[in-house]
Amino acid sequence: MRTYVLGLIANRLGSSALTLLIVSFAVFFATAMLPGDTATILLGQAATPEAVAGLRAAMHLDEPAFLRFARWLVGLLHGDLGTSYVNNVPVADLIGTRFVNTMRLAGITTFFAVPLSLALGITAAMFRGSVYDRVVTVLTIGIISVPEFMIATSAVLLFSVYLKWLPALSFASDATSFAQVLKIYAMPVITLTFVVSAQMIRMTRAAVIDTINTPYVEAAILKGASRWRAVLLHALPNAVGPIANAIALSLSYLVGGVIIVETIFNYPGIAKLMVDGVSTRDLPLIQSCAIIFCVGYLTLITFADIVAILANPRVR
Amino acid sequence: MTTSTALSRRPSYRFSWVGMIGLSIILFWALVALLAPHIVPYPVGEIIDEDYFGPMSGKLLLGSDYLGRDMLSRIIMGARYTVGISLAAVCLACFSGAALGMAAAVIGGWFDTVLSRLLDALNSIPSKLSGLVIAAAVGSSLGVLVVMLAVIYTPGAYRFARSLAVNVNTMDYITVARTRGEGISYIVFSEILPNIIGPLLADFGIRFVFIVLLLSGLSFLGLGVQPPYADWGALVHENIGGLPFGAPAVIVPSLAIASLTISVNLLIDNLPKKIRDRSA
Amino acid sequence: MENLVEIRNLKVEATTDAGRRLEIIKGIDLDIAPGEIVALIGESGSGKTTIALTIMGYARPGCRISGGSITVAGKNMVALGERQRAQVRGLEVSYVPQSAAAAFNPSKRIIDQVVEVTRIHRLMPLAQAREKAISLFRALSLPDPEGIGYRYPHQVSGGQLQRLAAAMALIADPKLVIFDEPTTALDVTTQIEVLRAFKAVMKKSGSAGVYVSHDLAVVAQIADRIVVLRGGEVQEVGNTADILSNARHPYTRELLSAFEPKARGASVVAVAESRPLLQVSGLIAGYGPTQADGLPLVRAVQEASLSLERGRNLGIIGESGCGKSTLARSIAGILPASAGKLTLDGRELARSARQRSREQLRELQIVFQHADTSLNPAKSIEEILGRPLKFYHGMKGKARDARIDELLDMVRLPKSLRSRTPAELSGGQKQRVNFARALAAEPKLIVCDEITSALDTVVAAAVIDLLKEMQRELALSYIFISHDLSVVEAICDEIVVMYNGRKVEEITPARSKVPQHPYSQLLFSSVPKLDPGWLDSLERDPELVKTYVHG
Amino acid sequence: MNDKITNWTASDDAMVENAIRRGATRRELLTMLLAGGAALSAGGLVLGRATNAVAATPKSGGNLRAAGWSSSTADTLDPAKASLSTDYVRCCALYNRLTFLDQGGTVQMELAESIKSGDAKVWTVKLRSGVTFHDGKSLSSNDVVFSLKRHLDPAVGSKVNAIAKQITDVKALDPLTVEITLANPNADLPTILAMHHFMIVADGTTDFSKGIGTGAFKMETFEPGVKSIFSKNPNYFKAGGPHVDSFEFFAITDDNARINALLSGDIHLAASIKPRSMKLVESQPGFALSQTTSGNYTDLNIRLDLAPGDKADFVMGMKHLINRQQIQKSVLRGLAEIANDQPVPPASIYHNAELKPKAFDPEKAKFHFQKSGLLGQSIPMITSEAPTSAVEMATIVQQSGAEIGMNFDVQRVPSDGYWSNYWLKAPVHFGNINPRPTPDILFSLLYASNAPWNESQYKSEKFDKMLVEARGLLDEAKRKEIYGQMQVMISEEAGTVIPVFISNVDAISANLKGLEANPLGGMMGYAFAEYVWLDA
Repeated sequence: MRTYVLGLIANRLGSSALTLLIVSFAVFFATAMLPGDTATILLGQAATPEAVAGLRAAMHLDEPAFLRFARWLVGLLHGDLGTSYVNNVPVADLIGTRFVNTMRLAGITTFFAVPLSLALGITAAMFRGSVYDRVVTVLTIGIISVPEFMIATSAVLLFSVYLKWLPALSFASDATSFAQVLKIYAMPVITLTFVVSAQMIRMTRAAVIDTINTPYVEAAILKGASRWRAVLLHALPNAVGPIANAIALSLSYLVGGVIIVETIFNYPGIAKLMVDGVSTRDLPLIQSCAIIFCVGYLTLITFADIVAILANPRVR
Repeated sequence: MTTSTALSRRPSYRFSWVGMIGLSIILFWALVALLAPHIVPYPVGEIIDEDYFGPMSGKLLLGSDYLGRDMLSRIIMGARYTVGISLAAVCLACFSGAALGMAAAVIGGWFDTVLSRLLDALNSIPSKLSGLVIAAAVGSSLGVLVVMLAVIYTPGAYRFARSLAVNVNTMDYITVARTRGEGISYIVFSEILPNIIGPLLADFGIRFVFIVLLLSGLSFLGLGVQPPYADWGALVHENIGGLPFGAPAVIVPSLAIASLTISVNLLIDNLPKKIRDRSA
Repeated sequence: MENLVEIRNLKVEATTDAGRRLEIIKGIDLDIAPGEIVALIGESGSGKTTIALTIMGYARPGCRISGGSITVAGKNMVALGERQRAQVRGLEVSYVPQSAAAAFNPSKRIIDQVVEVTRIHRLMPLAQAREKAISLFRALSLPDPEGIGYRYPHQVSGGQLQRLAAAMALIADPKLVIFDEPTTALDVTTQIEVLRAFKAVMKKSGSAGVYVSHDLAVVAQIADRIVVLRGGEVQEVGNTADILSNARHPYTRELLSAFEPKARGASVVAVAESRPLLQVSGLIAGYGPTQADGLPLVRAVQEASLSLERGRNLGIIGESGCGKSTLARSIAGILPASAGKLTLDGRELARSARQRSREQLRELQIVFQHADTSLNPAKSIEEILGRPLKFYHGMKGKARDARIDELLDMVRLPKSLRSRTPAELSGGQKQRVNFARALAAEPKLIVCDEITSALDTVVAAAVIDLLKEMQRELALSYIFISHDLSVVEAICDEIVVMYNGRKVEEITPARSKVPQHPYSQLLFSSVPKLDPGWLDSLERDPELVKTYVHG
Repeated sequence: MNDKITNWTASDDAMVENAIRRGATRRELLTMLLAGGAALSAGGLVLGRATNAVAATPKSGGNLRAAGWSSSTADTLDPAKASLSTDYVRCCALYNRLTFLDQGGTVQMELAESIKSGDAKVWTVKLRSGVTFHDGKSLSSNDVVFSLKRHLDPAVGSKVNAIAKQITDVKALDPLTVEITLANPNADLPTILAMHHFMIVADGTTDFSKGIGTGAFKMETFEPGVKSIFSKNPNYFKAGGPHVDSFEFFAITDDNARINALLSGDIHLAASIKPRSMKLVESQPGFALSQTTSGNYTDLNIRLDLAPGDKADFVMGMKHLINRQQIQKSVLRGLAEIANDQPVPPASIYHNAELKPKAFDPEKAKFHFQKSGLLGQSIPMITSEAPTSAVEMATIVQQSGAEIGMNFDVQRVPSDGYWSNYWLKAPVHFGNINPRPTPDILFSLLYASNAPWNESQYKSEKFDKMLVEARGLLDEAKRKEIYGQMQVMISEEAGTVIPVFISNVDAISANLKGLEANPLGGMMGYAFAEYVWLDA
């Protein structure tokens, strides 16, 4: 059995590796399609032909793109993300702190969003059809249909400009004490929780409802179990698979999807880094970011799958 | 039970009032979108108001935007783009996603594996960023926008449809169809699709919301509909400066978006049910 | 002494998706004395399960107890609030579900679920509860009583699960245990073990029981009193003996008559040439990765050889896991055989359906056990029947409509069903449609895989009659796969007994009904008889049981 | 801006500011205001706003936090590469130039003690003595030679490579004297050297991540695309030195976010806010707007060498079709001065005041389009968020075009890559030109036949001759006259439609003092950190 599970997991990891490769190629071709090259863009208004030529030469941009990509890929296998075209800093250094920031933001958001979503989703499922349920369902839709920047800006206006409770910007570096971390992260976390939770709530609700109408839950109730016991101890464990999957998908958004939040709260994360990369055609940077997003996504999905596998004794 | 078969069975439908409301709002916006050019009070690009972020008034029913253009006209025209683009994109995404997903489930084997990996890869790149890259590469005309949004949301639809189809695929009636010698397309569209259409529609609804949002998200990144026109998301964004004054220029389009997305989902959650009433 | 359970004028109503209320239990009176075992018998939809559940104050979603009273040990379950009801459930009244396989939570260890009642009602410390559970396992003659509880539901066989479910119900020494078709899903040989176990523990515990079933023979073995139900109304009540010997109510007689052995009239279709219609030789089929020798890892069918002449019927009998369904599937080409030769009407058949010609596919049809999974729930009956007509015979419009009516008529279904979906049909009706679809292809051979085992006895009997009739009219041949001997005897000219993937014996009822092979004997002897004394009097060679019964 | 004053626009503010710069007396100002129709009581108010910079005594100490509007991983501390406002701000904090321009636009000496030349061709620069770099090394002529020569090396990728080309030789005569030789005489060299890119770095510097300069601040941390923190340079050569102890600078790209950060007290200065945001800042007490009317402009470029621009009438039509007043009033909310299709701003002493802007006259435009035979055709017009307000301007042109049956197909393209892919390339597109200190630089960068950024491909030998001639002249009056003619030529012949000069508006919190306007751009020509102080 144990080996079987390990087999399954190995299988997942294998396919993830394949996906990674596909992504790196896709990203390469996408970026290769981008018009304009780094040198021209760096020089901006000052892009006189000779200046461009000079800079290109200085940046080894005159080599064929595929060669550069291949070199980068090989480097990647040795754990080297390459060097940024734009400022000759190792991409790893550029990403380093920002990656940590992104992870921290994602982590804190998860810490609040997931329990909240689960609670709402499960209760909504338990009292299916009730007023409470309807309110929750409509609200979730309502909330996801408000543009992200709208939520963020409103939050800032309310909490920072008028109430002056929280800072309008969140500088990861200022976080010294725990209290401060809360203060600094409050705003982006609130925004992201709004953005991310809705889908998790919906899926949780659906998954739990599926398992509530099963004979074994009925059996539990006929054993005299309370509704709560029946749902939490009998329905929920069997809904873990789909719920984990939904959560993973939603959380993957927190890795690369938070560009708007990063912009509005001036939070230095990788999403913004990649946007910079795109606008400066800094291929190594773009590719590295893309790979990171992909890895993040795959890790979450794979993790979800593994959870599902472990939660289900039949395949265990 | 044969007793009840005697009495006539004209198929009757049950349609909850919630669904009704949803439908009517959608129809309203659809109508607005269709008639837009004929009902706009002012040209979309024309600057009428000296002031900006003007309040609601008899002259400008929904006030003016950051340039002093008539908000009502802009929202009416915006309906065209938001409704049009999102609908087109979501249809494209859900259709291709579902088709591929079901095919993958039915055919299985390497076809399934490769396709799943490929779309996983596509899915793993954050939507806004891929949007940014695509738009930077091929510009952002309407066509490109629709295709882009569709491409971005196909993997999700695929994942979902596939997971549903896999379960249906194990049913005996699929085996029966196979042993009858039916082809893939028949099995996919005639045997599987009718059984998962419900969940697919629900997925369609939520995906529609996401696309409307991504559209506004893209406007934040400076992509989207060409001026002087703008989709609702873009309207919210370009007028967000009016938020502190509660200017209708920012409130109204937000409400428009909410009303549309919510009603789409209300409708889909409460689609008219054909009454299958078996006595006993 | 006053009764443990007193049901007075019980009414239960269900809400249809049209929002219309309709009464599914129409005023029932029922008494159960302490220690008495009462059987509720009737076909599906007769409301027997619904009634049983109301005793626990429980109604399935969409249903509600709309009238009457149910007094259990002095408490009126109808009047009680949800909390107080929960106090009764599991403690005073407990429930053994129809399919233990479904009723056990797949993600939790069995022992935890068995002792859960004691946790819920805080009866005893965990350790003590576990010991009690283990002693019950022993009483229910389960193998490895100490260890079995620590497995997961999917790791034990159906028969064992059924007994574990009983243990779960008995752990709190309830005054009343409700058995809901507890043995329907089991093989006959296993069924005996389970029934015996139940009977023993019930006697020991002295608690009363409600035994819900559609199988008179089984009920006869265990019940003191029988209540015959139909359409939510009591048809007849009486002591087991009386009911069996002199039933007054016509419906009861109908039930009984389903048990009279119907001999297969010698095949009416005079077949001039005796060229075999289907020949199977040395067929090997199974699952799992292919091994070096080109054969699958798990071989469900080993070296099976059959021959069937036109107009005659072949029965394949055996218990779950004996490979009979696998055999059927590989004949149909659904699961391509990995070795062996198939010829249909002289022409060789490709092993995989994919390689077979449309004509060959048409000539050999298969009908599955579960009508509700083999009919597409999203399609109307006419679509379901119309497809093969169009697919094989290119029929369209009027012609097709006419043919669909014909088919419905053939299988004795009213035309008015055309526009309905399977969900709106009863089990029997579904199975008829399922069969009609096969007929639509105008096949030479129909493989019937357990097509009656999901049906009530009466309905099943009717379907069998239909099959015979069709055969007379259309010169069909059947391969009839079942675990139910009586059904097979009723229709087949030859009977193949399968065990563990191998064909152990071939019997021709016309000539001799006495099986030679020990397993066949065991199998034949295990079929319950209407005689109440049958179970107790039945002698079985323990050696045989050890070798062949794995329930 | 202030409800007491009815028809008072921000451009009037600008006028007052300019007047103050030119040294007008209080009496003159008041008469001006009255002419402007403002009540006396209000006059004081406005003056209060415009002059708060000039008065008051500096306080020292405090941590200055300011936000620019653009920043990326391309951020650099190499003055030669500096391209974004944020780069300029950082460089100004870290380095010094030989000269700089004061708010009046006149040249002042910074690292140079004097810059002299007899023929405007060979220049002698005397350096200030006792100036030290942050690492303690003292400034010598070699540093200057190195710093200037860098711009000639293509591999460096200097932004001013084109301008620097006229420098044929730089050599150190002694530790504190440098001799610069030009290809042709150019009287503007002192002004040219005041450009940000010509900042002086230490000899032989290759790694610029340390930001070692002679400037008012030392670099503490520098994270490209995130933020940079500076600390006061204790031994700064200028008397008084910077007032604040430390200075933190970063960019908030989203306009609203930037303002909200200011309003919530997170920052003291939000640079270059959109006109549409002024209402908000004004509605909040304790905040002010600082306006700079520099030479920045967004222009509509019609390439004369491609259709439709090859038809002179089309160009003329466009110049009449563009509604300058509306752009000034609606798009820029008055934060602009009407321009007359030529790049020399009114603040400049060389500005040709006789040259009047073309009136908005759709009929006339229609006539010209008719003549060019393009009326009723669809003309693609490329715009983007990249050039300030270009999208709004495009829609306005589009609208007035629609009214006379001229149909413009406005194509907004992503701002990233705009400069490399569309600017200078598309037949009809928008551009944005940052302020340049002298007409000579403007003309040689933008309008000379061989100009690197000849936006409309304007080619005129006469113009080129005049340019060279004027460059060499040391006689101011003569130069002014020639430049005047050249401005006329541009506005009549070139394909660049320059509707307005855009004022830059920085929003500041009231306790930020000492901020003045500067012709080199907003934030005191990006050098504000050195001059401002924080009032408790």
